[in-house]
Amino acid sequence: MTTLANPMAGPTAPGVLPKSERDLRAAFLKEIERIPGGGRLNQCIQCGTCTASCPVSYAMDITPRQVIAMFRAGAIEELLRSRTIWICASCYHCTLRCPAQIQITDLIYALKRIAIEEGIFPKKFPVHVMSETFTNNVKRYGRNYEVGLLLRYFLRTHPTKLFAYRKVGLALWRHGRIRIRPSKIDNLEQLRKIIAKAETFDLPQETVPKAKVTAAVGYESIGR
Amino acid sequence: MTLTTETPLREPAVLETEWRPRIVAFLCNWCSYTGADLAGISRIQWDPAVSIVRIMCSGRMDPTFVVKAFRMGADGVIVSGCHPGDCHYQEGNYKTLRRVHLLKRLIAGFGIDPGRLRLVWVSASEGDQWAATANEMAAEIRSLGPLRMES
Amino acid sequence: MGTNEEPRIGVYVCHCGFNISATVDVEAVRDIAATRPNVVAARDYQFMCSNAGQDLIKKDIEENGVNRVVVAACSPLMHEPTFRTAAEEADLNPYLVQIANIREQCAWVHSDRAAATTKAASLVNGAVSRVALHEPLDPTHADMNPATLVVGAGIAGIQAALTISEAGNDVYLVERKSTIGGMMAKFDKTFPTLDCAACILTPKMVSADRRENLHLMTMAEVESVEGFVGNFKVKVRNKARFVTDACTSCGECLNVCPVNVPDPFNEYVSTRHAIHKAFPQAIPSTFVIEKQGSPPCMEACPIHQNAAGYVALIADGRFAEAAKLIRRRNPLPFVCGRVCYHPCESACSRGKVDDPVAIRGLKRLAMDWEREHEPDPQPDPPEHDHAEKVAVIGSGPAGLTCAFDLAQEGYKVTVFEKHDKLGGMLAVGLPDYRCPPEIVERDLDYIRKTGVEMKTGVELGVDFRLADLLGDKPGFGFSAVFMGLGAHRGLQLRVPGEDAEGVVLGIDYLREINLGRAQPTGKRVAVIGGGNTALDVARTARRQGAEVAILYRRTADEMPADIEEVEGAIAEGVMFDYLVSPLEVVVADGEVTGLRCVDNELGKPDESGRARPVAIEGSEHVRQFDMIIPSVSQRPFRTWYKSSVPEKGEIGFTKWDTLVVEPESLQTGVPGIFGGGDVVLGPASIVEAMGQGRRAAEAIDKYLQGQPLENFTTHVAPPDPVRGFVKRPYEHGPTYDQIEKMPRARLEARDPAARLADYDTVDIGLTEEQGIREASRCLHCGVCVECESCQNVCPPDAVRLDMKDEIVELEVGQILVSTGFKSFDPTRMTPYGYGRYDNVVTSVEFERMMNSTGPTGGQILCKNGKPPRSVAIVHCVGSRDENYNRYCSRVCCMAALKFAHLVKDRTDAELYEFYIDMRAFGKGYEEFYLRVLDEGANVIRGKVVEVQPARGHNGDGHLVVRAEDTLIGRYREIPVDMVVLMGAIEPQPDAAQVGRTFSLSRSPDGFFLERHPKLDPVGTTTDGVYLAGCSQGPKDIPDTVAQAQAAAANILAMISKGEVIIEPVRATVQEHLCGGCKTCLNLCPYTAISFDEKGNHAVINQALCKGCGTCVAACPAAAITGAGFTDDQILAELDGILAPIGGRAI
Amino acid sequence: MDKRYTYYPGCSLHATGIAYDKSMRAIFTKLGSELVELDDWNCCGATAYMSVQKTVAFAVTARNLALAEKTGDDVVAPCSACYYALKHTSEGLADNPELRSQVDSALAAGGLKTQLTVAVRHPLEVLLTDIGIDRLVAAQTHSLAEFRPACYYGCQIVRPFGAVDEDPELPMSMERLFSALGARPIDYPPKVRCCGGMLVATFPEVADELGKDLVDWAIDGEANCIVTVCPLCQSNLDLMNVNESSNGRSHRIPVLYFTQLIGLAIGCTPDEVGMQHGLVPMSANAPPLPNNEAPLTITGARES
Repeated sequence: MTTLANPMAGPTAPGVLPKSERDLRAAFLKEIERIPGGGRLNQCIQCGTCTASCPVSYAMDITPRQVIAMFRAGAIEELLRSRTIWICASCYHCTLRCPAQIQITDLIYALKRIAIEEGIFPKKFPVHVMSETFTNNVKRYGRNYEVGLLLRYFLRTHPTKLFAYRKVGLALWRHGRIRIRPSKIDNLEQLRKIIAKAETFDLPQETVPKAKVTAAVGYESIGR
Repeated sequence: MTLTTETPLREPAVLETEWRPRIVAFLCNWCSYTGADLAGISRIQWDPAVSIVRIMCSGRMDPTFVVKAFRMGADGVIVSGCHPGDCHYQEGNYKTLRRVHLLKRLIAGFGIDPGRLRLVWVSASEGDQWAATANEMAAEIRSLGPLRMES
Repeated sequence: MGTNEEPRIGVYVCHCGFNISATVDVEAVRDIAATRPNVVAARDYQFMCSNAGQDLIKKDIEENGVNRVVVAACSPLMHEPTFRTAAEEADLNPYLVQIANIREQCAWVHSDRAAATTKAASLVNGAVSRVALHEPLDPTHADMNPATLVVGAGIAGIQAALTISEAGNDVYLVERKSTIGGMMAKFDKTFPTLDCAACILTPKMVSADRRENLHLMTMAEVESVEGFVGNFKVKVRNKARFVTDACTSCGECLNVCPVNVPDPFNEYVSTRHAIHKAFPQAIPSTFVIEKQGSPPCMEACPIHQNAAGYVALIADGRFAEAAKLIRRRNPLPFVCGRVCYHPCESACSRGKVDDPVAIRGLKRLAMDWEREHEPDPQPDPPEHDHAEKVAVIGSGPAGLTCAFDLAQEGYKVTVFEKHDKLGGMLAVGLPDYRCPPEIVERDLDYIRKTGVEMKTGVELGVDFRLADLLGDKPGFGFSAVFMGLGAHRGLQLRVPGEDAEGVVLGIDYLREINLGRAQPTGKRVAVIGGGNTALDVARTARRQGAEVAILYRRTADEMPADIEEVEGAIAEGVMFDYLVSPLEVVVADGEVTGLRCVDNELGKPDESGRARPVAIEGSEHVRQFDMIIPSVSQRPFRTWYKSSVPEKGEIGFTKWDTLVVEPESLQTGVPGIFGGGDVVLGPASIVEAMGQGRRAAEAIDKYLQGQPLENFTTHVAPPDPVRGFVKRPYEHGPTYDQIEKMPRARLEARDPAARLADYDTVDIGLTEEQGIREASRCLHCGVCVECESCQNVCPPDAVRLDMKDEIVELEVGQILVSTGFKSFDPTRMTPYGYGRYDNVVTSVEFERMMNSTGPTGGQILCKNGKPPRSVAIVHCVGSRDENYNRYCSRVCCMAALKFAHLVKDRTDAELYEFYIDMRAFGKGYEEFYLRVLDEGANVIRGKVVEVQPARGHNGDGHLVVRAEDTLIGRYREIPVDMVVLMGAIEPQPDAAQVGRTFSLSRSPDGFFLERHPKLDPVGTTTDGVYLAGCSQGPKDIPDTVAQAQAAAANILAMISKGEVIIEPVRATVQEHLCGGCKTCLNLCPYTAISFDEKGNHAVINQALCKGCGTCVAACPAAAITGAGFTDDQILAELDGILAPIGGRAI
Repeated sequence: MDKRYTYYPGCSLHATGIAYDKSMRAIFTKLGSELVELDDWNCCGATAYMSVQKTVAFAVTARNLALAEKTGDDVVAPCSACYYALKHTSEGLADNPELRSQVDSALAAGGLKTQLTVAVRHPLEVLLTDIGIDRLVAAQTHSLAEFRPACYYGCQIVRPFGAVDEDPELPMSMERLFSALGARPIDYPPKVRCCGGMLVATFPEVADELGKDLVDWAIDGEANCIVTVCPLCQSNLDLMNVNESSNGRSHRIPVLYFTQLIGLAIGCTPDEVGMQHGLVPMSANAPPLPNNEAPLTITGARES
């Protein structure tokens, strides 16, 4: 468990957050505006229902409850540097139970989008590559293609880890559950046009510098 | 800080320059007026275009009040009483229901959009309901524009 | 102040600190107001409601000649009385004051300063225009009735009632439960002082009981409230307690009541009897019987047999009592135990779980037990002795029941039977294997003991005539006659060849065999029909050695015969052929050789709702039989009827030959002659006929006693008997699908081959063990089973099972509503596992567990009887949660700390408190919190989200609670043995209904709304109605008692004042304008308007008028004025509001 | 004979979830309902897309809804993630006019248009409501008496929409269904706890931990199989059978799709419902049901 509190986080002068934090806050508030009921965030009473309902909170360095507390404290950057938002398996249990009816899962999606846009990630932590690889797959074939997805993901992140998957791959192969060639949709052109148009509505993409991604390798640090 | 007719007047702070919608609302004393007070106590904001006239029961709402209100310059009229079955006077609100029904047809005959008259039920605990009603009505009247009565 | 005086208006604009002035430019409003006509003074002030503010007004009235006042401030509901009083003090009529609400309806709800100021100015304009037209009014006065109604007898109601009655006033304390004491009576200790709840509550309960002018009304509910402050008229329903005040609380009844149901007082954790007292110190100490209506089995029975009663007694092994109970309402118990078609079983709630209780089999068991153990049962001697003689014609079930009931009533009854055997259809219509003669004889024997005389071989129309009976020939001279002639005439098929030899009607066939006469039976017999008679015929013919086929025109599903009969017939080798209709009896040489038939298919439903059989074209065929027994239906004989009874009336018949009778009294066209059973109903069942016999007996009694033939009390089974309750048998018990299934006892049948050799009964009855087991399947769905055991043992004879609810009317001046709360039902929060895991309990259950009168005698124990090793207490269950209740329940933190202390005190368990925020706000509360911390409670800041059993073999049945320990930011799973859920305080489920009854508003959380949250926390918007306790919002005992005392003080103040001021807002008719159209008459909900025919105008009774103004609005001639709200005043206000706000131009 | 549905298999059902695809088609055919695969469907975007671009995520999914509107039949999506994404898109667009207009213009770029008129449904709900337990029982030919399934619902069919079961915290629909078919479902408290399938590649340790816990609950509860409604859950739990045990106990247990078990009950062969694709063979059998007891009635011999 890493320590949370950077004593220097939060306002630097009375009522003034550092510029970077202000920008993140603005980006976050803009994102949650698009989530129905996003404003309910303010109603959080810090009861920890989200953390306790979360099947993976034990593996997080910041609990879901603390995500909201850190937003309030003006420590979004620190938050984005934690593993928390990437461990979320979007199981929606927190959203279902939250006594303040906060859309926590959707807030975490919003944070993931900001992290990708701003290029702020935990150290040695390439998980977001998974999402990106996935979307590239869709652009390329119109469908997801499990083998390709995993191959690409591991090649971009942790090639040696692939070795560990050989047993699994073999078992699935034997039982007829692996498809070697990607399945493509017929009207790929149409899908690409739709994606291209839709992209213009999402927040301006400051693409993550390639170097930042490829340099980040390894994720052994996860544990209880 | 006192002022009598003898002291000279200051220039009024507020001067009307453009059209502001004027909506009068007849609210029964027991449910709706209390409900509107609750909106106030809860600081739920609603549109200042709406002004409230208190009557004891929505059943007191004489149809001529509505017609005269339009003639006096109101752009819209709201009538609000207790929910059916909850009337402080047992059944005044049912009478209102029937009257407003007829009134809508009547004002339509005068060339007034029936949307300018609205009947709602607001209980003493429904401050948010009252605020929503006032806001919806104000939005509606704004979209309809000023009422121009045919003489 | 005269009305013709020129108005001189003073306008006073309040800043209300910053409340108004922050949004509204108060000075501008003042300045604009000053420009309005007739305004002679316009001022603003920080707080107009303060003394200094009021003095401004008074001074202007006294010194500046102001004679109309407008105050622009908060809502009139808040300070209108204040300013009116100020005016009055300055000698100005208080109704010349008008309030402009610029706070709640302006400053607080708008943020745009310009717009808010404009609006405030408009509102003041309106008030100024209006007040100019105000006229002085004088309020009227009415006497204050000092009697007070207190609704709900928890600690709040008791406390207030004691205080008010102490001052010498009558108080009616109405409580819907059987005891006063409310929720507090369930508690063990109270926080923070740890007083024993009972020790401080019961003395108050006892005083409430003893005080002469405090009238306790338990098991009572207010049905309606009329009138207004000072003079309310209240209707209260006193629910039947079924035990009178004579009860000495000795508890003898507890030893005999066979019913156990979950005990609501112990939160359904333990059980109690149907007759009970909630807890030992309950007040009043009179016992009470819980009934959920009548048991459905009893309702469904035409003779209202207490089936549930004897079933419960059998389950208890009390066979003798069961038999006795059966006999009280059933003159033919042996017969019914074998051949009744048991509508009780169709209605039985157990059928919703698996199969109905075998009620008929149990009745047979009880009666067989009696036959074995009680050779000579004796009926009770009749209470009365009447000289009148009654004739009963026909000894079937209807006639016997009528005779029995009348004999028990003390009449002299003679039964006339045309056959040589008594019993009617029982003797001649039912084969012996179903209804053995010795069984019928045993029932007849008992009936004879009541003094009924029975004559056989005498036939109406042959040996005597109807007129003879009522005449004074020797041996006759009856005062009334019951005709239970039955329906013994079989119907023919109406097909060709039916009169051939070898065609015998089913009913005739059975009669001949039953009477032992020579009746040949063929070798191959066709029985036509699908009712019980057809089955009886077929099975009888089998016993006569024939091969038998039943031909029925529909399918097995539509067959009306009892399923037991069909099964028996199949076992005995009767063949069934469905969807066949006979067309012609084939006759050769005068003898039957076969039957020409046609096949059917099912078509659209007919009037009876059953599918109509439709012949299939070309399917005609012949089947070979040597005997045909049509058994389709029966009708009564009419051959006895020669002429009417002279000068008395006409006996009428329907087209089906049945008697025409009055539906209620069963009297025929001739007074004193009644009819019932098959002769009225057509072929029906035994028990339906008995029901009619019973009703006729009641009618005959009324007739002979000269009473009108109405208001009958004998039971009539509803046409569609209720099948138990909707979801669960007991209001608070498990649902039908939660009840464990248990197979129904099957009566063993003798081997079919042996059965065909004789006419002995087919079924072998239940053994005692089987019977007890079967009877224990009863769900006691009516709670009290009406077995009458308690009634039989009660030393002071206090039990009255037929007690009815009654309505009492009270007149009171004021009402206090203290109806309490409901504890949150945690089954709504599935993850907590309440109801699924044994040791997850609610806070109230935990209170009972710790109480020495509770289910564990005050010990904290898990379900397995062991003390817990670790206990988790979960705060905020259903409160502070948008999904359930938004509000904080306020008392749970402290109650939870109290639990923590008691757990620490009484067990060695580790204790965990899971809280979100610890609310220890009261006197001594924080100190108590610290004390509990000191005692070693583990407090974890975090909401529990889930309780699960420990997985598999790792666990020893303990539970795991999951929460985030938010102070260390870590997810935790803590193993515990017991979880206590601190459920929210919620409004009573019927709060909406109660609110309507007393004209109370409710806040968004559902609790009753006080008049003002700070300044009037006990009043309501309805004058004379007050609130106290948790019905107004969650609160603890000290706050509840304080509020109750406050309410009592308010009530006493009003009583001391002795009169109430009635607002002069009233309607009056200006007679000269009234056109006499009477439109207003029907509009007034208080019937205050009458019509003066002489003067041709409406008149309004000022005492009844409440000033709603509906009539004012409706009067086409504008002849009715509403004081305080005249048309002119309202229109002036409108005009003022709508006038443009601007410069001096105004 | 019955209703027709638009079938949206999603990417997994063409690969790791092949048994789900087979059993879906087999039982719908057997029950007389028609599944018509959506022509040229594209990936639903699952949840991964939502992390990257919001509007694109909605637009990609909306293309499928637009295509489905050509027939207007209800869309049946067996994969929980697809079900969620399609439903989330359908409801999200209906609630949010701004997003709707953006997605509309994106679709227009591809010459498509959506009115959001088709309903998005999960096969479990379709089987329970459109077909109903009674009809499934009536169609039963084989006994499930040997099956003691742990019914596992996972996340996205019960959350956040909760359209499949009354109580998202304690769904019972599969238990009711399989009890009616004669199986003996075990009490399975973690039935709605996430399996971590999403994290198999990114956080294998976490996924492994969650999967093992679910399998251990099933084994400790004496289940002889786990029944799932989602290809991701099935794969993740099935893979527990491959990985070495890290806590010294066996995690071997067959993991089935609910459609496979239904298929066995209504007379599909094990091959037809893809039993061969499971990593651990199912040991329990579904023998044919004995014929009903002889009917109650005896019909008299007919002579003419």
